[in-house]
Amino acid sequence: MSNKVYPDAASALDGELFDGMTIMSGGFGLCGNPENSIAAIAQLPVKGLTVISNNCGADNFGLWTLLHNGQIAKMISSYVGENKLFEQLYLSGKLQLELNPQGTLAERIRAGGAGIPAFFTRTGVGTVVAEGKPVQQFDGELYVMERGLRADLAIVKAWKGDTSGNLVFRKTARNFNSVMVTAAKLTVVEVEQLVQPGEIDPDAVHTPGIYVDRIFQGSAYEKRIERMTTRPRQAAAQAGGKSA
Amino acid sequence: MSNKVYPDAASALDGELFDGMTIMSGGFGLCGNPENSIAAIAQLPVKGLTVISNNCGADNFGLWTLLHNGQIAKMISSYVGENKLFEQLYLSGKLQLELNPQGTLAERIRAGGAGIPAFFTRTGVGTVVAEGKPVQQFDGELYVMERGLRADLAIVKAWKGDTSGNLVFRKTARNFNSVMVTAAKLTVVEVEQLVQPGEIDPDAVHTPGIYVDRIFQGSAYEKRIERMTTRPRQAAAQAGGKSA
Amino acid sequence: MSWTRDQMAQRAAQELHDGYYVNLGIGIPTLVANFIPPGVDVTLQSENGMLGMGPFPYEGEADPDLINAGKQTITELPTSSFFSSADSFAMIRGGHIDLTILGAMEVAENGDLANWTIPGKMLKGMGGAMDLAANVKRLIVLMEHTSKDGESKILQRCKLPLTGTACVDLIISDLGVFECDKKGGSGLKLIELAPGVTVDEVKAKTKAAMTVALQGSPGK
Amino acid sequence: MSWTRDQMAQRAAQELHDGYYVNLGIGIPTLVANFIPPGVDVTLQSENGMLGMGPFPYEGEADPDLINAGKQTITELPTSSFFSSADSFAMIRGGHIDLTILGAMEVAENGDLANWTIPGKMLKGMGGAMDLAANVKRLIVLMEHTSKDGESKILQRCKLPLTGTACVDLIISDLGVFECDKKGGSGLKLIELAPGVTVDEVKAKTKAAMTVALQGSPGK
Repeated sequence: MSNKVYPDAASALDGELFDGMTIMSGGFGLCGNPENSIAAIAQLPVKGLTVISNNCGADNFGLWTLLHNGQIAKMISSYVGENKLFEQLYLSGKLQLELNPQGTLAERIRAGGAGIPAFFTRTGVGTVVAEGKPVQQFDGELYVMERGLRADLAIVKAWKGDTSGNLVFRKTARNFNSVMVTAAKLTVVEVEQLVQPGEIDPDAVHTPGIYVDRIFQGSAYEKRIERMTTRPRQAAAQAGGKSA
Repeated sequence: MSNKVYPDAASALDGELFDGMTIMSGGFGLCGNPENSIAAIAQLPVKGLTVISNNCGADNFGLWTLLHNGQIAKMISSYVGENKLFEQLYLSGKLQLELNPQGTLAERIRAGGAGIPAFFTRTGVGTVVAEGKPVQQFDGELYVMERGLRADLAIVKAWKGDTSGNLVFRKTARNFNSVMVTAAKLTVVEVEQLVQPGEIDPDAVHTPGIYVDRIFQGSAYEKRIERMTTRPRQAAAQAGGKSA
Repeated sequence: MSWTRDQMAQRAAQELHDGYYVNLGIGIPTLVANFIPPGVDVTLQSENGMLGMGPFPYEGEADPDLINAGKQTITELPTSSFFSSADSFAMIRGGHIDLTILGAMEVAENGDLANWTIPGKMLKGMGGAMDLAANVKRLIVLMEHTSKDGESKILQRCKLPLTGTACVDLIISDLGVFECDKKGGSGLKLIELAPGVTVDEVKAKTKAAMTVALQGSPGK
Repeated sequence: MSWTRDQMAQRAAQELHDGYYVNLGIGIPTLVANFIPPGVDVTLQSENGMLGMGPFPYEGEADPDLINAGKQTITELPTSSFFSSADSFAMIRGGHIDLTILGAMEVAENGDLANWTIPGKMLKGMGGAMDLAANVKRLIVLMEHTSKDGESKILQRCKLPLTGTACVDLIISDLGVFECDKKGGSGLKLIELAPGVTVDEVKAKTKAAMTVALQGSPGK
């Protein structure tokens, strides 16, 4: 009987990291981050990493710690604002950056996991994003060709997972996690609740177990909120019910 | 307040059909077929249809009825076996057929709904499927370019849907339904249970309401089984627990 | 006089129609949600993977797993659904969103938009803006007419790196409302003035070709 | 003597390894599920949108919403999951399936496979066979060695329209087991004989270049 379950991030990642490797890291901002796996990588001597992640953490949190350690050589992201360290390293030439439109980044990863080496999109035509890439006309409109993306390792955070690797994500913490889990040679998933097979409705599974190589129940989740935005209780009766 | 809810198939399709149009029809074999919508189309004088569906029904059932009525001019499918009428019409030149590998068909529809006019796949390289299509090398391997597919109308069957169009499918009846619902100018969905917003967990929604233009609660589902295959109860204790 | 930020958002909200699926950018566009007209049912998409965004949570009820694309805590509604980033942008790229309202640094009379970078000065990234610009059915820019230095943000051609080409349908600034000619050639059309603003003032503050075709009464 | 269909399926089941994700084609390959060795945990994929296929249902418990790719009624397991056809073939195309076992009309010594059409005679369609042939990590063909007319189904080159090129790793027929040289050039390698079958008999019934490299004891 094959076993995917590991006790923690350190054991799940043991022996699988190497200098210069490419790592996909799930999350949008600090939402749905694989906090345990990032912390474990920060403890290891691995460096020269190419990290594919929509953002690069925030001051003192998430992937920022790997940046701070000097472990990251290159980021492939869509948005790296609100991160002074990133800007510093980039402007001083110590960090490479490949910016992708967010939807193109998501689709490139989806393509990488789905056996599609390239696809066409309208996004970025006529901008710097399309420079050096084939541009082709379909039905009278111009599209740019984008390539599928894969990684050596994906670190992913789900809400619930069973021991066979079936995953369920929670609210907007799904984001890039359920895409990246399909596109790496090795997939290490951390969950808040590790459950037995049968505890997840087969119709409600977001990620089938086939995509999960290793799974562990994470601990001490901080889940930091970047922009706490609330409304006062007395506003309940106002028309602002649509505001977001 | 916009309203997507219709009383039945006839009203949901009223005025939307025209000769020569392209219709996507969900289902795999007779599983997850939009039975009510097909029956309603069979009652209307529309003809010259191009139908995109993995199969074309089975004797006396499903899309077979439209074929029998002479309403279909062309099928885009992956498998049309077990359908004598289809073979007859095709061999006598009364029906056009474009066969696609099943995964290519599914991905073409997904691409059509996702704004991707073309993508590359290994599937079909070196076969008749690749004839006349661009073949390109990526990382040393050959891939064929396939185009996205869209339709004028998609008829789709879900298990449960709320009045805002959020859908949940049941078991293997999901198949092409949740793909086709994204790729047509007009989407008409029939459900077994029409419920109020709030009755479907937002994390368990398979198809967000944005893809659904019209929805109705279907009736009199036959759900015919093509190949009833069972095991006798006394076999319960045998090793055949893995058989499928 | 010109419009305040709230008045600009209120004017933009008049472009919402019943049944619309809408993506609002960060900044002034976010305010539009406060002015959705009564009886108009609008569903807000957030490109990090949510349809049917609710209001901000009550104090003490924020959920770190529930944020919008601006990383603000939000809430869900009975009609909400969640999905992955790939599915979210399949929705956007596939043309399923009816309207997006975005901020801008520069807009050109041909509908070109620049709103993501200032070379050598600002390093952030385009996020989802290029996807929205290239693929949403209708794009409205909501922005101050001039920069902090008083320079026109509406130009004959953008100088900054583009977010998208020929993608802006309508510009709502603090001075008025302008249609873009995405097919090119005929320039901007001024269709509405903020109260107290004159055509001459707009012309003086706009570095683009413009025709005047004011519709009905001036803006409220 | 040669192998019966069940014996062929049993031999094929020896190619399953613990933890494998496997897609079984219709016909003889379906029988392989009956012979999964004890202690070997194999998850069956069905390309119509299911991972973790269970056994056939008990009489009276069939569910029309729960079928396999051969349209047979099946059941689910505690580890099962359901997904769309697009997601199912993303899984297949992405190379996530470890092994597929398919039937065939013809296989060539270079690993080419033909199993979907006989021009002018049989109109069915390729279904998911081309996707499986082009993208699964390892492909085993499980078929009778000769046609009903006694013609070899193993050929130097396929005559029928192909399902996939250079895709077959191993052939298990009623006569024995053969490795294909997908890189081309060296032909088939006979590695195992069914009991009572001789190398000469195999050679007489096979229209392809073949080397003999029998491994260990003959097949049980």
